[in-house]
Parts: sequence; C-alpha cells; structure tokens
Amino acid sequence: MQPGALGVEAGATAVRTPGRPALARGDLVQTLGPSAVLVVLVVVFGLASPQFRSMNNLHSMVDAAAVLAVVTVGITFVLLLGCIDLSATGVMAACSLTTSLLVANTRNALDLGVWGVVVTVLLGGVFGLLNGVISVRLKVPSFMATLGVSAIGIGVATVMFAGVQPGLVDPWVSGWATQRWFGFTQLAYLALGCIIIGWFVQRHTRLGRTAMAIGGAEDVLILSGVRVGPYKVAAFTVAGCCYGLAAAMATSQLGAGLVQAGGGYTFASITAAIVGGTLLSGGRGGVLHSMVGVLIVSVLANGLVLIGVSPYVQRGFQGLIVVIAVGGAAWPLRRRLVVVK
Amino acid sequence: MTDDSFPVLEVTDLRKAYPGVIALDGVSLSVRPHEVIGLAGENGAGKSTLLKALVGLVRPDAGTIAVRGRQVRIKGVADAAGHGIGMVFQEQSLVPNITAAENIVLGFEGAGVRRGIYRWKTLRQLAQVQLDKIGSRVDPMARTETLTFAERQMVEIAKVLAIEERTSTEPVILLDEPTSVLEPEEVETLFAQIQRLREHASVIFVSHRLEEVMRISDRVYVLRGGRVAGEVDPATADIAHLHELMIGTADSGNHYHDDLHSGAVAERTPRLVISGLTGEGFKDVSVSVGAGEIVGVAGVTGSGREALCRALFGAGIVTSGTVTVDGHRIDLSSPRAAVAAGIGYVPSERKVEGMVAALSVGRNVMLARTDLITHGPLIDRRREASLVDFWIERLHIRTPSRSTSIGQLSGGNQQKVVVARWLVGDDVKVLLLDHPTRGLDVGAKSEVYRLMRTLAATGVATVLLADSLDESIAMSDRVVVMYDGRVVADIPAPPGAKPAPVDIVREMV
Amino acid sequence: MSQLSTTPAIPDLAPPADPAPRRRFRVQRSTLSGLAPLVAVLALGGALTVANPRFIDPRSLSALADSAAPLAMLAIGATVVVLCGGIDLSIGALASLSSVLLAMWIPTLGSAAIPAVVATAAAAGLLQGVLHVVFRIPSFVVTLGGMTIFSAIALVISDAGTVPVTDTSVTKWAFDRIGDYIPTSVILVLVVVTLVTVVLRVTPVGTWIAAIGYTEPAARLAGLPVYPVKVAAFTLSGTTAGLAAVLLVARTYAGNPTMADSLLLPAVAAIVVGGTAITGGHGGLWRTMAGAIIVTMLRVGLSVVGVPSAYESILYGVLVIGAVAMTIDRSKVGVIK
Amino acid sequence: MIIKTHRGTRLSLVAVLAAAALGLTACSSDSSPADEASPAAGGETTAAAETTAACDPADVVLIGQVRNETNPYEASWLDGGDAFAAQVGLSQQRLTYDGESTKQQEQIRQVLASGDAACTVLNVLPNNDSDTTPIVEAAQEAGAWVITQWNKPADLKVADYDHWVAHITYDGVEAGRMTGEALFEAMGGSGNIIALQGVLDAAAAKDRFTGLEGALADNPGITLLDQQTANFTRADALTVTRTLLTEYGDQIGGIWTANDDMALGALQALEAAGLLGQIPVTGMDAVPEALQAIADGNMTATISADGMWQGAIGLAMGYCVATGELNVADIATRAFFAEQTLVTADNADAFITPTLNSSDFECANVFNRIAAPLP
Repeated sequence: MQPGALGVEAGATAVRTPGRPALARGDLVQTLGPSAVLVVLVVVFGLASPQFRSMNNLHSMVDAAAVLAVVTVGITFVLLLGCIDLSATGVMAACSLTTSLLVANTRNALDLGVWGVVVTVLLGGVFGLLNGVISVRLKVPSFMATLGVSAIGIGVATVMFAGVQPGLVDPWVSGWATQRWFGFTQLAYLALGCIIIGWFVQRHTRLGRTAMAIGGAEDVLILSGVRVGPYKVAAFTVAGCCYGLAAAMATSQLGAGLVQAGGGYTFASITAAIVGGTLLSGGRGGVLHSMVGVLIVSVLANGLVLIGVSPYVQRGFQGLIVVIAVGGAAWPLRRRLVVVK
Repeated sequence: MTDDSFPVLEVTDLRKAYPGVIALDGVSLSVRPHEVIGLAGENGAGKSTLLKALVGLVRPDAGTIAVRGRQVRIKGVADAAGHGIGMVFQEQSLVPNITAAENIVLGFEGAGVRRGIYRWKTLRQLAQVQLDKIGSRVDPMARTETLTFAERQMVEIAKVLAIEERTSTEPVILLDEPTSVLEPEEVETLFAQIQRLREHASVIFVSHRLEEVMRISDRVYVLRGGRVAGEVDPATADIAHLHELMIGTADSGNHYHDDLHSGAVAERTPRLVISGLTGEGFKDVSVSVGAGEIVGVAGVTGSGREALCRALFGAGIVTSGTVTVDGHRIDLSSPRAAVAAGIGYVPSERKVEGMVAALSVGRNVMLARTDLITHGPLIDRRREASLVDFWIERLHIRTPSRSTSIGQLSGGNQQKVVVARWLVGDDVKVLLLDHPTRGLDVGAKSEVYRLMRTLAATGVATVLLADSLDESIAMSDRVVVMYDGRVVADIPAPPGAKPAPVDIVREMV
Repeated sequence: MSQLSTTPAIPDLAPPADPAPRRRFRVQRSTLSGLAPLVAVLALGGALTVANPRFIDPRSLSALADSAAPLAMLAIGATVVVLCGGIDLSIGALASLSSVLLAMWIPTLGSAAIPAVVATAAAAGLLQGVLHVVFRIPSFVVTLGGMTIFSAIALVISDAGTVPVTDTSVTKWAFDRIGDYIPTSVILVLVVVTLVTVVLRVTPVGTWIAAIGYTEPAARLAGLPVYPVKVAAFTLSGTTAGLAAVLLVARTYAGNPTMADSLLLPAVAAIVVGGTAITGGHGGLWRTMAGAIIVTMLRVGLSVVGVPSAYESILYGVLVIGAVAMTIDRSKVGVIK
Repeated sequence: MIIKTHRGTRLSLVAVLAAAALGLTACSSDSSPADEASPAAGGETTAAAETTAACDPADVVLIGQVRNETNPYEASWLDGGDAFAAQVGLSQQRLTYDGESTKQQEQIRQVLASGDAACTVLNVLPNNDSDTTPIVEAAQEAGAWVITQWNKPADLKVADYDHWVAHITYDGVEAGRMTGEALFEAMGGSGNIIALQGVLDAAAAKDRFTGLEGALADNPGITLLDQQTANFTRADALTVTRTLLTEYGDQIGGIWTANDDMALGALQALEAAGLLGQIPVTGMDAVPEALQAIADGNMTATISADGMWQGAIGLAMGYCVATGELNVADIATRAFFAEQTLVTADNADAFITPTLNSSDFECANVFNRIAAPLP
C-alpha cells in the first residue's frame, strides 16, 4: 500500500462505472448468452446423433465433465480477482501422486483411506497458498508465479513417481470412478457437492464477495480499509484445494498416480470459465457461470466425437466456440470506449 | 456543551517529507466536538497529505495525533475508523460490481457478516438505515454499476454517513472534496446531512469552492506550503481574506480575467455548427459556436451534456444529425477524425483519460500531434524539444524538465499540459472543455481561465462544461441549458449583462 | 508557431507552489531495475559455470545462443503485443503451422517458400488483431482461439505427421555458423530486434505503443491510431512467429504440426523474466532478449550440467519466479495481477 | 517501505541463485562429464576427426536420453543405462526432454558443445521420426557416438553416417500382427474390435497399426468398428475408450491398443463401465502394471520390449566403439529389429521382474539380439 499509488488509482474508479442501459444489456448477454449457446449445441448434436441422446451418453458425458468442473470451480475464484492461475497441471500432478501413494497402493504399505484424500486436498491448498504468497508478497504477476509453481509441482510429482507407477488398489477411492448411483458415478456427486460449496462460498461469504470486489475495484477496497492481500492469498488457496480434490478424482479415474493426471486441465478450465462468462478482467461471472462453460466444453467434446469429427478438428472447433461466445458477449459493448486488453 | 473546549482531535506539529518535497512542515490544529472545520489551501499546500496522515495512509515523520486527549499512532484506514476517524475520498470510491448495500458498509459489515457468511437481510437493513438518512430511494440490493451517476452519489454520501455507526464514541469525519462532483441540489442534501451529523460528530470539510467552505464551517484553517497560514472565523472574515492567506497575495478580484475578453461576439462567423444531432444521451441538439466565442453548457448530470461533448469528439454514439467546423462536415466515428478536423478535447477524468501518467511531459504535450515533429516517418528530436520547451514556457508549466514524467506534476500543471496538447499545432479550431478546472486550486483555475480567454481571442470556438454555475456564467458568452438530452434554453451572457444563476437553474431542473 | 507567437504572450503570473518532483529517487530505482535482467543472466551463467566449467567454452556458448534464437525470435513480436497491453498465446501454434507450410511449399516454391510462409503467418496475426479490435474480444481469448485453430489446421494438412524438407539447401543458411562460433540464426534475430527497436525509437510509434499500454483511454482521446497500432503489433507477432518457424525447420530438416507448441510458455516467460510489464506500457525488446537467454539457460543448461530431471523442473520453477521477482520494475507497474 | 520490499526480494533472489549454484555443483559431482573428461579434451577434439578414436575407458561419457522419467517404460530404460554404466565403472547422465522435440535437440547440441564430444556416447529415444535426422547430423558433426532407437525416417540410412553406431527397433508390423492374432483368438475368432493408435507421427505407431490391419485381413470374422489416436497416453485412452463405449456399446468384442499405457487406460474405462475382464484388451511394451493385469486375467496380451535392455545395450554399443574395441566399419548390420516375444497369461510371471544379464553387454555380444536387419 504505497500512498503515492492511491491518488492515481482512485481516479480510475469513476470511469469504471458506465451508465445503466449499456451495462444492463451487456450484462444480460453476459449471463444468458452462454446458456443459449449450450442449448443450441445440445439441440444440434441431439438431432445429429442418436447416441448423443442416449442416457448412457449423458452418464459418460457427466463423468467426463466431473474433474474439469472441480478444477474450474477453483480457477473461478482466481479469475474473479482478475488474476490468472496456470498451476492446475502441476498441482494436480503432485496431488495425483500423493493420493496414490497415501491410500492403499502397489508401491508402499500406506493405507490412509479418507485421510489420504484429505492430505491431498491440503497439499493442493499449500500449492495454492504458494501461488498467492508469491504473487501478492513478491509482487510477481500471477501469470508467471503460477507458471513457476506448476513446474515445481511437476518436479515434485516426478520425484514421488521415482520410475515406478503407484497403482491404486484402495477400493474406496477407485470406487469413485466405478460405483454408480442412479447411473452416475460417485465422481459426479463429488463434483456436484464441490460446485454447491463453491457457489455458496463465492456468493454468500466474505471471501467470495471480497474476491468479487477486488476484481471490481481493488484500490477502492484499500481506501475503505479492507486488507486485500489475505483475501487474494485465500482465493488462490481455495483454488489449490479444488485442484487437490480434482487430482484425487482423476487418480481414481486413471487407477494410478500419474504425473500427466493434470495435463490439459489448465487451459480447459480457463476456456470453460471464459465461455461461461467469467471474465479474465475479474469481478464478473462466478461459479455458476463457469459451470455453464464446463457443460458447453464437455458437450462440444463429446458431441464432436459422436458425429465423427476428427480429433484434430475438434480442438479447432473448441477454439472457435470460445471466440464466438466471448465475441457475442462483447458485441453490445463494442461501440463504447471500454478498454479491451 | 461543557466539553467543547476539550478537543476531540488534536494534531501537533505534524511533519512529512517526501524526497525533494516537504508536504507537511509542522501543522498543528485541533477539532472540538460537534465542530465543522473547514480546510482550505492550494494544491500542494498539504491538505490531502494531512488527511491521509489522519487515516493512516501516510506515516508522519514527526509530530503527534491525539484523539480525545489520548495520543495515538494510526496504522491504517481500519485502525483510524477504530479511533472514530473516517474519511471520504475525493473521487467516487464505490466498487462497481457489488451491491450498493455492500458498498455502504464496505470494510465494516458488522452484524451483516457472521463467521464470514453474509446475512443479506441484516446487511440490507444496515444499508437502508444510511440511505434513509438522506431520504434516498436507491435499492440497496441493486448492483452499484447499474445505478445512475446521481444515484451513485447518494450511495457515496450514505457510505460516509455510515461512519457514525462504526464507532461507539462520537466520530470525526473527514470529507475530501466531497462536492467536487456533486450537483447543486446534491450539495444541499450533503450540507443538510453535515448539519445533522454535527449533533453527534465533528467534521473536517475540504473544498476548493471557498464559498462552500465559508458557508458550512465554524472555523477554517488555511494551509500554505505545508504550514497553517491562518485560522479564519467565517462569521467575520470574507473569501477575499481566504485568498490572501492561501496565495499569500491579495486576490486580483478579477478571477475570470474579463479584461482579456475579446469583445462583442454577436456578429462572429459561426465556427462549430451542430444541427439536429441525436445520439445516445442527447436528442436533436442544434447549437452553433462562433469563432472566439465561449459557450457554456449547463445541466444537471444526466442532462446529456457530457454525452454530447464526447459525441462531438467522436467518442460517443451518434445516430443522426451533422456537425460542421468552418463549413466542413466532421466525421464523428472516432476521436482521430475529430482531431484531424481541428477539434481538441480536455476530458474531465484527467488522470485516466487526459494524460499518460507514466510518460514524460514532452511526450504528453506532443502525443496528439507527432505530425508536427516528424519528417516523413522520422521524429526530429531537436524540433520536439524546442516546441515542447516553448509551450512549457508559454503556459508556465512548472516542471523540472520536459522529460519529467507528468504524473509527478501538480494537478494544475498536468491540466495545462493536457491543454497544451491541443495548442502545439497553433491550428486548433474548436476546444471542448469538460470540467477543465475540476480539482484545481484558485491559482491554477485562474491560469486556466486566462488561457481560455487568450485562446478565444485567437478565434478558437470553445464549448465549456463548467465545474460550477458561477464559472459557467462568468466565462461564457452564451449559456446553453440542456435538460433530459435536449437543449431547453440558450441564454446570452455578454460581459456586463450576465444572467442570474437562478434563471439558469430554473431551466436546469 | 506563426499565429500564436504574434498574439500577445500570456503575461507571467505567480504559478502555484507545487511539490518539486521526486526525480533523483526515481532515476536510481529505474536504472537499478534496468540492469536487473543482465544481473540475472550473469548470476545464472555463473552458477552454471560453477557446475560445469565447460559451460563458458565458446562452442558451448554459441550452441546456447543457437538454441535461444528461435525462442527469442518468437518472443520479439509477442513483446510488442504485451507492450500494447495485450497478449498473444497463438505464437507457438502459428509457428508450428508455419513450419508445416514451409516444408510443404519448398518443393513447389523453392526458396520463395520462406517469404510466402512468413507473409502467411503475418496475415494470420493481422486477422487476430482485427478480430481483437473490431469485435472487442480480449486478446487472451482471440489468441487462445487462434492457438487451437492454427494447430488444428496444422494437424489436418499434415495428417498429424512430420513433413520432411526435400531440399534442405533452402533453409541451410538459417542453421549455420559464421567463423565457427557465430550462428546465423542469432544474427537474423539481432537484425530483426534492431530493426523493430529503431522503428520504435525514431518514429512516434514507440510513444504511441507506450501510451496505449499505460493508459489506453487517454491514448484514444488524444486521437492516436489505437486500433491500427494494435493490429500492427499482432501482425508483427505473426511475422516473427513465421520467422521462428524458418529457424526451427532449418534445424530439424522438417516441419511438424506440434513442433513449436511447447515454446509458447517459455516465450512468455522470456518476456516477463526480461522485466516487461505484462500489464503493458513498460518494457522493451532488449529485456526480452535477456529473458530469452535466461529461459534457455534454464531449459537446456540445467539438464546439461547434470541436474536430475525431477529437480530440474523444480529448479526451473523456482528460478523463473526468482528472476521475475528480481527483474520486474514495481515503480513502473501500477497494479500487479 | 517500497524500498524495503525491493531490497528484500533482491536478497532472497541472491539466496535463490546461490542455492541454485550449490545445487548444481552438488548434482554435477555425481554425473558431470566435465570433471573426468576435461584433461583429455585438448587432444581428443582433433582425434574426433578420425572415424575410430580410441578413448580411455575412464574418459567415456555415457548419456541416455528419453522423453521423461514419468512413464515406467522409459524409467526402466534409464535404469538399464545406469546398470550398464555401473558395470563399466562409469555413471550415465540422464537427460529427459518432456516430449519436446526442440528441447531434445537443444540438449543434445549443448552436451556435444560443452562436453568432450569424441568420447561421448548418446543412447537416444528420438521424439519423432523427424527428430532423428538432426540428432545424428549433430552427432556426426561433433564426432560423438550415437545410438538411436524406435524412431527413424525410412529413407535415412545408418550406413551413411560413420558416427551413427546403430539404430535399434522392434518390428512394429510383426508386433501389431501378434497382438492382433492373440486378441482375435481370445474373442473366439469373430466379433468387432476398436483400436487405439499411438502418436500418429511415430513410425512405431504406424507399423503396429499396419500389423493389425494385416491380421484383420487374415481374419474375415473380425471387423474394425473404429480407430482413434490416444497419443500413447493413459489419460487420452481413458476418454477415447469411454466415448467409443457409448457410441458402440455392446458391439465391442475386443480392444487393440498400440501400447500398454493406452491398454491400461482402456481397462480403466472398462472397469468404470463394469466390463472389466469381459472384453479382451491387448497392449505392447510389457510395462509392470500391464504384466500384472495379464497375470490377473484382466488383460489379454502384450509384447515384450525390454526397456532395461534397450537402455543398456545402446550405451554398451557406443562404449565398445568409443573405446576402440569395436570398429564401426566392421559391424555387419547396424540397423536391425531386436527380438521380441508375445506375453500372455502363460508366461507373464517370467517378465514381471526384468533382469539384466551382464554378459549381453560384452563387446562381443552387443549385436546378438538381432531378429532381422532393417529393410
């Protein structure tokens, strides 16, 4: 908090608050747009492919989306701050190995069961804490801080891997991916629980609201005597915990601790969040928005395979959808003097 | 009240030096309970530093702060509030994307949050209490950015008033330029509230509008160069006296430089002609501004004058109508086109829209007109230097060098740099001035007025969105009044025959 | 001057006493942070040399420079985009696509394939820039989309396979040494850097970019060509991605649809490690060059001096963060996100 | 305040770098080529010109390079390398390039430049076919001894390079056919299968699939429902299989995969679908987990590609040449298919604990496991 900065900062807030009509419209598109896109996709694929309509497919789609959903819940908190978190891949790698080594496995005699998972989640939290402290205390841009932490996570995972794959034998954890209630695996319910808690925290707790406000106007909070640092760190930590849980879930799916367990989740989750209307600039969207995004991404991935689009083209499609979704949301505001970076 | 003699807040010999600057040079003042203290002084006189020290945003080098006789070291805004000192900052300080209620209780949710979990009902009630004080019907649960500017002002005031609940003891409330962005009627509401507040609180009121300071305060401290230049009793002293204390010399009296007025403008050839202009925020506006004429546009916020002003510079949204400068039609699609047509714009949000704080004075001066200093694509640094130095000298911009970054200058000098940007070409035809004197002190204001007159004399057509009605009337040859996006009155205001403010206010509301 | 100098000069009146600026203070700080990237390079180089004395052997250094060249080239354009306050995540995928195109076109176009590919890459960058400014889509999103789309195209046209270069003579020059030690690729990079730097210095563009990066609204209200400048930045970014592809193809004698994907994050790292503010405005190309060397030393140097791969990755993370913490100029970067 | 944080970070940074320096020296002491090699350096660089430069066995630098240590097969490869290095009283420098072609080549050029090339032996697993060319070019130019395995463009001939000691691979076509046959047999000779391909750019992946197609041609009773790539990875295999299971449901009678990681991924998908053990699955490379699965009866068959042996034999060949015990010119076949065997429930146990027979690595025997010369 250097006094010098405050003066300059304060000036910004007034222009950050344009008049009502414009925003209301932009807001509407922001919230409803993604849902509309989702509906359209479902209808299109539903018509195009009979398998897509099958109950079976719904199950496998939800199962596939479960892990991504949990990761995205986590990253949403960071995005709300206006920061970014690229550490999911690395953190999940380390956490995946941790789970597989702590619960009953083929490498060692440990069998901590539930506690193994708890420790995993906590470890994720520690990595998140590291992200937060580095970016807040050392003032390293979150982009680099989290990138570095991701590398650290992968390194830690590699050390734990030590050349021999720890296979998962713990019936409880491996059960997540196999035991089904009403057709859905336990993973789906785990994810659902995580989403509900995440939504509650983001919507109704000081942590969530403050994170939102920081994304809106950090300087104002400082002037109003709110110490933003701790909240930022907390948000990163929450994200870390989610990655931890997601890693445990992924491990259960893969049946072994893998360093690659988190591969691809970083960009997938960011994509999902953005598509859902949680903006990178911070202070917009939220857990529910992001979840719509997760569904869009999952439906897209699943549907494209079912209608037989080549896996390479699939990625391109996803990119296209992201651009269109965000472009559509920005359209009503395009004439205004809003700064878009 | 017997305890009145005993100060609730006592500042003794407060000192604060930044490298190269002495901001506070031994300031001492005291505030008694239920007292409204005015604080006057030019920019750089140390007012804001003093206030920031009182809320712990600045650590004083020396001196003491005593609250109710107990000497305290204030560690930060929250800590200050704990001691019953609360502050409202100059610019609007609301978080756009959370509810009005949250903004009002921001940082002090109290019963609104239990174990980190929000209790929206309680929160709403807490906020409603504050809004009721000012009889505002703003919905506490509305997201702040969806409110209109005026509504947000109300929320802002409510946020201030919330301070009184934040402390068991009677609070001291610091108001830093609370009126600078308020409209007349809002100012009245605020003053009414201050009067009510003083029943159980003390207030320090800072404003550049000296008449306001004199009106509301029991005592006025005048700061100059980090020292208390004098203490004034509004009952006995007058504004002229304040000026004297602030600037050190008697006020010329001719604040608005009528002497430089370029004479009758009636028969001047129209330079800027707006006909049937309709766009977002304004409808069917037709106004013409003659060469050398200064036209003030009056109107409450939401009257559409800001929108019109931005639209004229290609930064707004125009649906129909035309604008011509010297008969040539202007393309209003982008500021770039406007600049090419010889239109200059001085935005009200200097720090965000007017200047690039991190760049040097020189770069800021030449920003819009690099064409003047380039041969083909190449910059001629020597030409740039001479041109910049010429304008620094011409406008008396106080800066150590043209390579100093503009962010380090005082507000007045920053504003002069922004104006200079449009003058370097010697070919600006139309100047759009949006609150050109906002946040400037008397001296700086006077210089800006002088500049406006001089430019008018050279034939520049000026559109002025004045900071105050007085300013508008005094500076303009005509005052156009806008209401709800339309021009509702066009009142001539030639030198010597100025209309009375009331006539204009009547049209405004 | 003519008009105003003839008008009566504004009479002098006592200007307000405003605080003398805190100049000395600033200068010290900025010079200090200005040297930081170099300090980081030396420190790291020193550490590696301690680990393996042969690291400073000229052959080794020239190999290092050679390895750094494609990365540095990739980062040049991206740096300018970052200076404008944006970011370009597509450079890696675009370079991969370009490598495939180059390999496919050489048989028909011969050496003309190189300009053709670079032009194509530039066009791709241009397209992204236009999308960004016209549709107001954040650059992060546009280029994220671009990334996936480009790599999809690359995978499809190459059938997800490597395209060998039939006539290596076309690209040979880009992977050669002058006087045994000076890689031609490095010279190419330096030429481009100098070119861009000079343009930024001697034309107003440099100031425009800074203004846009620091305070875009002010830049726009000063009537600056904000959109053209941004689009140009993205175009440059595409161009350098294309050139980087040429360097890569010259090394591998083939084009590959995923060849440069893994260079994206190192390239961004190089920019930030160099001390360029990811929020825009503050920074410079030479900083990025220093960053590229640092990152290359971490990517290649660590494993070569015998750090076990697991710890290599950890060390990479720690050192990258450390380097940024050291090089970032907090006095210039207002809010850090 | 600002200044303080500044100095703070500077200090911590210095600390970090110091730590780095220490760490580096510490690490390098166990496996740095420099320390042992430097004295000989001056003379050797000139000697590098000749095709056979006899190095003092103590000066030989053994380097094994694979994608990463995070998959069991490549980890065992490096372990094999260590084992051989220990056998000749040296230590192997482990290099991993995270599957980044550029990084792999940068690493190789860097070791060649900063080490004593003439006595350096590289046992390399190229990331893609295309990467083999620049690697051998670099080795040839520097005068180092390189052995490549698995991937190489067909038109690139070992014989054209006198510093490219050998290229070892397994007959992917044969392997694909063998596992295919085994799969069909388990299915009872008729039904539908799905196939998971490897990284399409890798020759191994292509050959293995060609082998499967061959087997399909011979078995009209079997039809290929669909084939997708899962990039040799377990995670991709899981998702792909999951989707294909939805798409084809119970039509699927068997799953053929191009390596064990993907096979294990498929097994996970089957388990999630409650089909574990009901649908036969085949893989390749014989990683421990897969062997276990075969022993448990959840998986049908795999092909033994002896990772430990590959990691050791490459270094052994290079060592023999570098020390002058073998002369490249005298070696008959330098590009060959190594022997491979089909692993099923019957012989799985024998492979679960791989062991190295040190006699395989005496210079006389290093070329003994040739199944057939490369076409």
